[in-house]
Amino acid sequence: MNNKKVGLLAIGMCLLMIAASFSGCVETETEIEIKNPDTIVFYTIGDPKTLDPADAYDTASGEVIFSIYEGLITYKGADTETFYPSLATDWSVSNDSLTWTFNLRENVKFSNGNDFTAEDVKYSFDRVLIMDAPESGVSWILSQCMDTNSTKIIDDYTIEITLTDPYGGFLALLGYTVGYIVDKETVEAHGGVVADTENEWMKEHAVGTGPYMLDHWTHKTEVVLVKNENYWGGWDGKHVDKVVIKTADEPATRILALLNGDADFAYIPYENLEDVEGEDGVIVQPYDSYDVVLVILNTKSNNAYLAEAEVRQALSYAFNYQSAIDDAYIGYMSRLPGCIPVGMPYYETQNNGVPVYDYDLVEAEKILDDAGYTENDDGYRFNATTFRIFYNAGNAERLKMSLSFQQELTELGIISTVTTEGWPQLLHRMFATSDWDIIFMGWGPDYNDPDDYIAPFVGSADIGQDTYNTGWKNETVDEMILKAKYTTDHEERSDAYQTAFDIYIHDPPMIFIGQRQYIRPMRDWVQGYSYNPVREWYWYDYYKE
Amino acid sequence: MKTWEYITRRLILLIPVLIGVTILTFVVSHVIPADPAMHFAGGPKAQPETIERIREELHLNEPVLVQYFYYLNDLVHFDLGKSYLESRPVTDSLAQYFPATLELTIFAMLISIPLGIVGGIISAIRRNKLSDHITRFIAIVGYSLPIFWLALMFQYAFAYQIPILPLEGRLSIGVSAPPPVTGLFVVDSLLAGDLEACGSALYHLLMPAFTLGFATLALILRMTRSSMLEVMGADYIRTARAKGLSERTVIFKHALRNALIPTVTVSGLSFGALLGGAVLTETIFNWPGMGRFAASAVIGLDFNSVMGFTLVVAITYVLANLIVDLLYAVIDPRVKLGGV
Amino acid sequence: MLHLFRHSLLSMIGLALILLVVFIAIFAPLLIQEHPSYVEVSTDQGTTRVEERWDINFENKLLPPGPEHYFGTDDFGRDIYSMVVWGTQISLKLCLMVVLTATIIGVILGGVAGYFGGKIDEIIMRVTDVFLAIPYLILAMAVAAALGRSIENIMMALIVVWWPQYARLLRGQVLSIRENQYVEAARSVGASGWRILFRHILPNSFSPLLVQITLDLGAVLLVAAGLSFIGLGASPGTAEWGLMISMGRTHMFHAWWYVTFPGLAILITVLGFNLLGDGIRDITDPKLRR
Amino acid sequence: MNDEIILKTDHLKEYFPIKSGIFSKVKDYVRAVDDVDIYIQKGETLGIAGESGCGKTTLGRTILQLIKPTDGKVFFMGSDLSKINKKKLRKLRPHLQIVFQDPASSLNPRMIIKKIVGEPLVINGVAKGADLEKKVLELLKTVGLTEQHMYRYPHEFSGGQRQRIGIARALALNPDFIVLDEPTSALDVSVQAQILNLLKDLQKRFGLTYLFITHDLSVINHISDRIAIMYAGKIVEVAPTKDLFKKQLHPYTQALLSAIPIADPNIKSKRTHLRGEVPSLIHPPSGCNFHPRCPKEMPKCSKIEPELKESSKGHFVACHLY
Amino acid sequence: MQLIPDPPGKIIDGQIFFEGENLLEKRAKDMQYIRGNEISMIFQEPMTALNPVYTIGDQIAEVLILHKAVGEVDKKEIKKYDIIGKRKQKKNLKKKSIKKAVDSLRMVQIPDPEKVAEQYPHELSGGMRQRAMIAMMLACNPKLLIADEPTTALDVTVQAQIIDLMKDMQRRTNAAIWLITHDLGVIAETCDKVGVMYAGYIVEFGDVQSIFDWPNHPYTRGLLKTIPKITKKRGKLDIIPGFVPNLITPPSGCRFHPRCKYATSECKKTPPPLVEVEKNHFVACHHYEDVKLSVISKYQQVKP
Repeated sequence: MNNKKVGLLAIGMCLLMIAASFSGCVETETEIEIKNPDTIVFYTIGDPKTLDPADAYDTASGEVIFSIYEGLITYKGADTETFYPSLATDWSVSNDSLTWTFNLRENVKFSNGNDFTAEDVKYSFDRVLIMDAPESGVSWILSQCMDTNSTKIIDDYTIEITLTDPYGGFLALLGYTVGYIVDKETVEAHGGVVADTENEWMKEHAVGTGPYMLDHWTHKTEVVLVKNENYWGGWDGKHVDKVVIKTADEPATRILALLNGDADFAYIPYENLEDVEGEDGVIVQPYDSYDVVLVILNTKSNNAYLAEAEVRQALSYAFNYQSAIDDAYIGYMSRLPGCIPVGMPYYETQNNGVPVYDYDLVEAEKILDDAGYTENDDGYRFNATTFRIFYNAGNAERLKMSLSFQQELTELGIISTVTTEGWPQLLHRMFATSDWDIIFMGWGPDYNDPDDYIAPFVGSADIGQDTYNTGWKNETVDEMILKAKYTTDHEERSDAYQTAFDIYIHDPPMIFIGQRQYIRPMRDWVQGYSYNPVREWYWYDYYKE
Repeated sequence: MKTWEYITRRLILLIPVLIGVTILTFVVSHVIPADPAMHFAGGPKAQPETIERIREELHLNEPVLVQYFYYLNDLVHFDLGKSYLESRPVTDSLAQYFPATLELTIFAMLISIPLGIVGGIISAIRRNKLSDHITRFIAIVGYSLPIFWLALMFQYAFAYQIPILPLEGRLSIGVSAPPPVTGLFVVDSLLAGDLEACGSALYHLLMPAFTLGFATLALILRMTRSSMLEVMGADYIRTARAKGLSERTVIFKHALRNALIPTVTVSGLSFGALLGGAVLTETIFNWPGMGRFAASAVIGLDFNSVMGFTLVVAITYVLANLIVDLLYAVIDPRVKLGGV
Repeated sequence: MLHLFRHSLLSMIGLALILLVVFIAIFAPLLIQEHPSYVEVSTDQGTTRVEERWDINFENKLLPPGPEHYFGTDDFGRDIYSMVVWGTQISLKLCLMVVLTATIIGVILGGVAGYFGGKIDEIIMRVTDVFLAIPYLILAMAVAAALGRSIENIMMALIVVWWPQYARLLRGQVLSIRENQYVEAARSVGASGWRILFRHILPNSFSPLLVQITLDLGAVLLVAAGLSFIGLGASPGTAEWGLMISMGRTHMFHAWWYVTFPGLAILITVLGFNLLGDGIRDITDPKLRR
Repeated sequence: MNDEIILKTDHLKEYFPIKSGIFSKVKDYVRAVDDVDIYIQKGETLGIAGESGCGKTTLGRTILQLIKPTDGKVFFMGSDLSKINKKKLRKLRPHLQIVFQDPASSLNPRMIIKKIVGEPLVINGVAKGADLEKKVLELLKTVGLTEQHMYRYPHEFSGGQRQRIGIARALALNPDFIVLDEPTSALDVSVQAQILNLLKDLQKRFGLTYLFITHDLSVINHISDRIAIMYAGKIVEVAPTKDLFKKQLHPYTQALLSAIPIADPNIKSKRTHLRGEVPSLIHPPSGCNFHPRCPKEMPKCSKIEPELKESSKGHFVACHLY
Repeated sequence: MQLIPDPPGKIIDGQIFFEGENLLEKRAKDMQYIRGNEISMIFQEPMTALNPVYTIGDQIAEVLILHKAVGEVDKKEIKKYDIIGKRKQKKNLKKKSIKKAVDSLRMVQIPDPEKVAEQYPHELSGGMRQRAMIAMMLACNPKLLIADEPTTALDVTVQAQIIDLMKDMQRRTNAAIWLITHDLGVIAETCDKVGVMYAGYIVEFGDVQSIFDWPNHPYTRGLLKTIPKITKKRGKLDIIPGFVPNLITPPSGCRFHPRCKYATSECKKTPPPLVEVEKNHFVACHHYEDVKLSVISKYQQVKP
């Protein structure tokens, strides 16, 4: 064996390995047959936190609970406006909007064979209120207008709910998982209801009236649902027997699963959409959402410059919105005019939905120069103070926006650092320290009302808001928010929002970036899919063909 | 010293180590300015009362030392606290993830150790021949490769381009897990007589186990090769030849058993490396084991989980080394248990 | 020394690779197409540190390799070739710092433990036992997570993880070298403990230490890359190889160059260290030199 | 040679503990040196002979305080070495030196000869710089090496040369007393003779006192004035060399001497055969620890330990026969 | 025995005759048959020469199974794939050969041979190990036993036992013994013939008596004189000046010449041939006559 041969061999091996790894740019595959025709497989990222409807507040948990449990009312298809009967066949409301009467569906059985009655309804609502899920705190949704005296059993199939306060969104609450009905007998057999304590059994097990029942849930692996033979809606028509929701952390895994047909749906990050777009058998369809993308600014930071409105205005001009849309969200985002997302009621009160700020470095410079924050000899403003930008670890879009924003700030003569931190660390920083200036954030809807956006964003801590601890406060804005919340008059509400907008937009506590779109890449053999932002993933509707 | 005496002694010595491990991880996890209570309570949307209540429950308002004693007290009662990423007791999580990692690690060893030994022998007896150079080169590349890169490449090559192996997971879709006895799917499915599940489990194990074991394979190959070379020069090999034994008998009977002694040690040590490597391998192959759990716990600063995980890994690792030492005494009669 | 390598082709290759990497690291500023700029920033602690910045230009994002960009560009439009070359310096600095610091700590503690024995030995060894009972990637993960994401913190984490190995190695060496008669000879002429440790024992444990150091330089690089991969690596925007792989892995299917070149850089460097370490081992270990 | 006693041991004992059990309790001891009384006169050579594992090397080290004795005393020029503190001991060190058995391991492979030989001088602050170099050279010349050897490493030397270096190091501080621990057993016969001659020369020149430890009785015969025979940690017989070779009293000594093959085919020796082998030092036999192998064993041998008694002038023996 | 590994060692030239056959021309298979069976070998360090992981009994039984096939397995009776049968046979065979091994241990006077057969080498003392080694090598009654420094690692009292044992065994088995040693005492006591080697060459060869009485080579002479003897008077030892040369660059001509007081220019150039100076006494020296004379003169001085 001479030395030359070894050398050649070594180089050969190297090349071979690289070639083997990357040669596959040429597609040779033909049409794939439908894989697992009786099963829907969804590859996603998050594991559910709990299967208990009284406890669930995160998307991943909702995805599962929506198909196992049912509420009194429901939605259909993509329609978010209309309430359809579910466990209640019909309902009526008193004139003072306080007392609601529901007639319940008869002959409904839980998946374990127990009968569904009014008893279960009362038990479920009271359970949410008594248990008051300490970890998620989701019970606030019901406790806004209900207490344990609210629900009254009229007879086995009639129930009456008396609200503590009139509330326009009451039916919408019942459509959320927290209003879903559990089997009293099952819960009582497994720990019952203990005040301020979660039911550990219910977290891992589920017995509901919905079309599917839980086969098993293996944490960080999969949730498998199988059809509930007792389902009152029946199994005529086209449905699948089984639903598999798989958890996969690596995007590559989910991409490959979708491409080779193992997955029918897959969660794919924005920057990877191009890997599946245009591939045979894959549909990439965006849907509008109310998920907003924000940058919060700390007005009580130990970097005192952020207390100045001009500085925050300048920062709003320094943000490259188009680049965020095109490069971070690959085009799947639209501009956000103010607190209220486009599409939601009253969004037009915000400059008719046209954003006030645009990317304009010249304007930003002018504002800063006028305010006296000129560049020093080294070309730095603010005496070379460092602006600290943060985002939560693992968020690729926010990373892109942060680094790009940092570069814009450098252009402006502002020094900045970008740091990524884990959630608990970032929360601690945000709420317990003043060691932050700029954090990239997001917000999703709890229910379809502008109050869910404007109040936490620009309402001050004095009215129990300021969710992001920006320290921003304006008394008029606070007043307008409260006014809008407790009025039912459209005009009045509209005016209040407009007044608030005109104030906060020129003294912005945050940079309003955009509303991102949901993308649900899926195989083209999946039929019956429709996107409903309030109740995603209703597996009963889907089938494969 | 009797074997049981030795084992007891080692197990007793394990206690201070484990206490040390808890102190170490506890210190590490409390250096960091984070607010688990708020995170627990659901982030910015959480109600202040909820946060305060959780803080109380977790004794977060107490001094660190007091917190540590709470932790130790719970630990004695086999309570490792609650994972706030999974919102269930850490012990439950570990009970689920540990067998998966154990299965993966065991199979990684089952693949890497025999292959490594065989490769090492071939390399040693064909010293400086072509096959020696090839095996050595593969070995040295083997432990120079970032394991996650290797995993991604394997996945891309064998699950996508040439789809002969499953992409991820422990079982195929449609195959249900066998009733849990040990938590190792291969064993459980055999116990249940479910050959389909067993086959599926093995099929899914192949790629991740090989990826995980590749570096170990390389290590064992090198170790076997060099100890084999050393042993082949020993006097008793000369004696064996002088007895007129065939070369085969000399190598496989007289040389191999002696050469395996250092290999056993390396295997024990590599167990730790495998547990560490499992973090990366499991993440990529979507293996629901402790490694992936730990990775997400570390990222999410779920320190109860991290501490529980570290404790279990430390116990496993130390026990593995104990087993190796016992094995050592079996292979090498000269070894007396109890020598420090 | 050099002539000893002649007998082993593989270690020659290793030496060549390392020389190449060191050359690249030294002359990086002359080799690259795009240069980072530097900004002095202040930290929470009130200190300042210099950060490196690479120009972002989304218009150039994910360009394939070509004459303009030898290794293509990343998703920020930055030149991968320049960053990989630049990363050589960062990576070498990282592994050298980690291994040398760990060695110094380990050598002192291990030497003291081994030579003086008794209670000091007990304490030091029990502490190393604790550290060694946790696989190092896992411990490094925990420490890195606690310290936050930056190269300096990764270094700290790896040092915390790495020193016990050296303490253990050195203690073993000391215990075996202590048996040599020259140590006894030194004692019989009245040499003090420290003198024996530094003049007689440490110089003689140099070769196994050197082998270990060389091999560990590669190992450290791999673990650092692993940390980056999980998401605990350098702060974003740094030209660190592990971070580049970590960021590039989501683009693996449509921009193969993004992960490949930093990956190859790691492979070549680690391979070089391993081949070299093996070579040194073969040279210094008379048992294998037949 | 005069009658002044330069070194004396008094019930010297060196036990090494053996730990075992769950809590590493000391279960037993290796009785390497068990109750040894010897004395050495100024200028003489006392040979300690015995088979491997009998504790003779440990005895040498214990005398030099390289190992702390478990019990007993060592008097050197009047002071008790086992009692004095470290500082005083260090002061006395120059007077007591040792030459080791294995010249390969007794020289630090990473030091050049100049450093090795000069180290004692540097440590004790005897010489520095050019003076040091001169002294080292002088020492090297004394042991038959030259200037060119000064800057080489130990591995560049042959076994015999290395042993010369070891001797040079021992001589550096002008000692009075040197323990020679099997200095020739690792050497070729032809080289052994050179070293033995050198040692004899040096003794004459510097008036040295030697404690010569060896297993080779022909060597000890050649170099010693008196011989002590050691068996299983104990001294069984001490006598002037001539006396011992003329008449051995202890059965063990008799067997030992008769077992030596003589390099002369004309002399056919008559052997005393010993049964069995050297006993372990952990559980030595009761009474006289030679009794299980002794051809002249008596009933009391297994019960009572014999004392070392003077049977004729200067001839001591520990046996119930006398 | 062709046990030197190749590489690095290689037999460059020459022939080895054993019972009239040249061993170097034998095939590997035949050599394996000869080794241990017809020629066997004992090594210096019984600790390292015995495999530490097998019992003494196993190791002896192995040779027996290999060469003597104790109670030959009847291969015809067992079908090819009858694994159980084979295993049974094998077990039987092993049992028998272990019994034989115990016998041979008893032969070398090992007390309690049954127990020793079950022990591992490290559990035995040096003398016992060497006995076991001898038992192993004599188990097949070889015609030639090569003993490479068999007693060097042992104490004198044990050495004496082993030498006696070897003599005894020789008487019983009638094997030829080839003893390699540096200890002239052992040679004088045990050997019939002796060859003296210096730096790769046999410099003198002959009957033990004549070599010790009339050494004809200056090296042999020096060697005999340098040894301190119990029987001799004390005084300064004669020495051979200089050091043993290394074999990579040996001195030219007669390899002993740099240390030889008789050396002339001729010695530097030509290596001396081995010549028979008297019956059964060979010497390789250009000046053996001078050496002889000086020895005689010395003797005359001693015994006037």
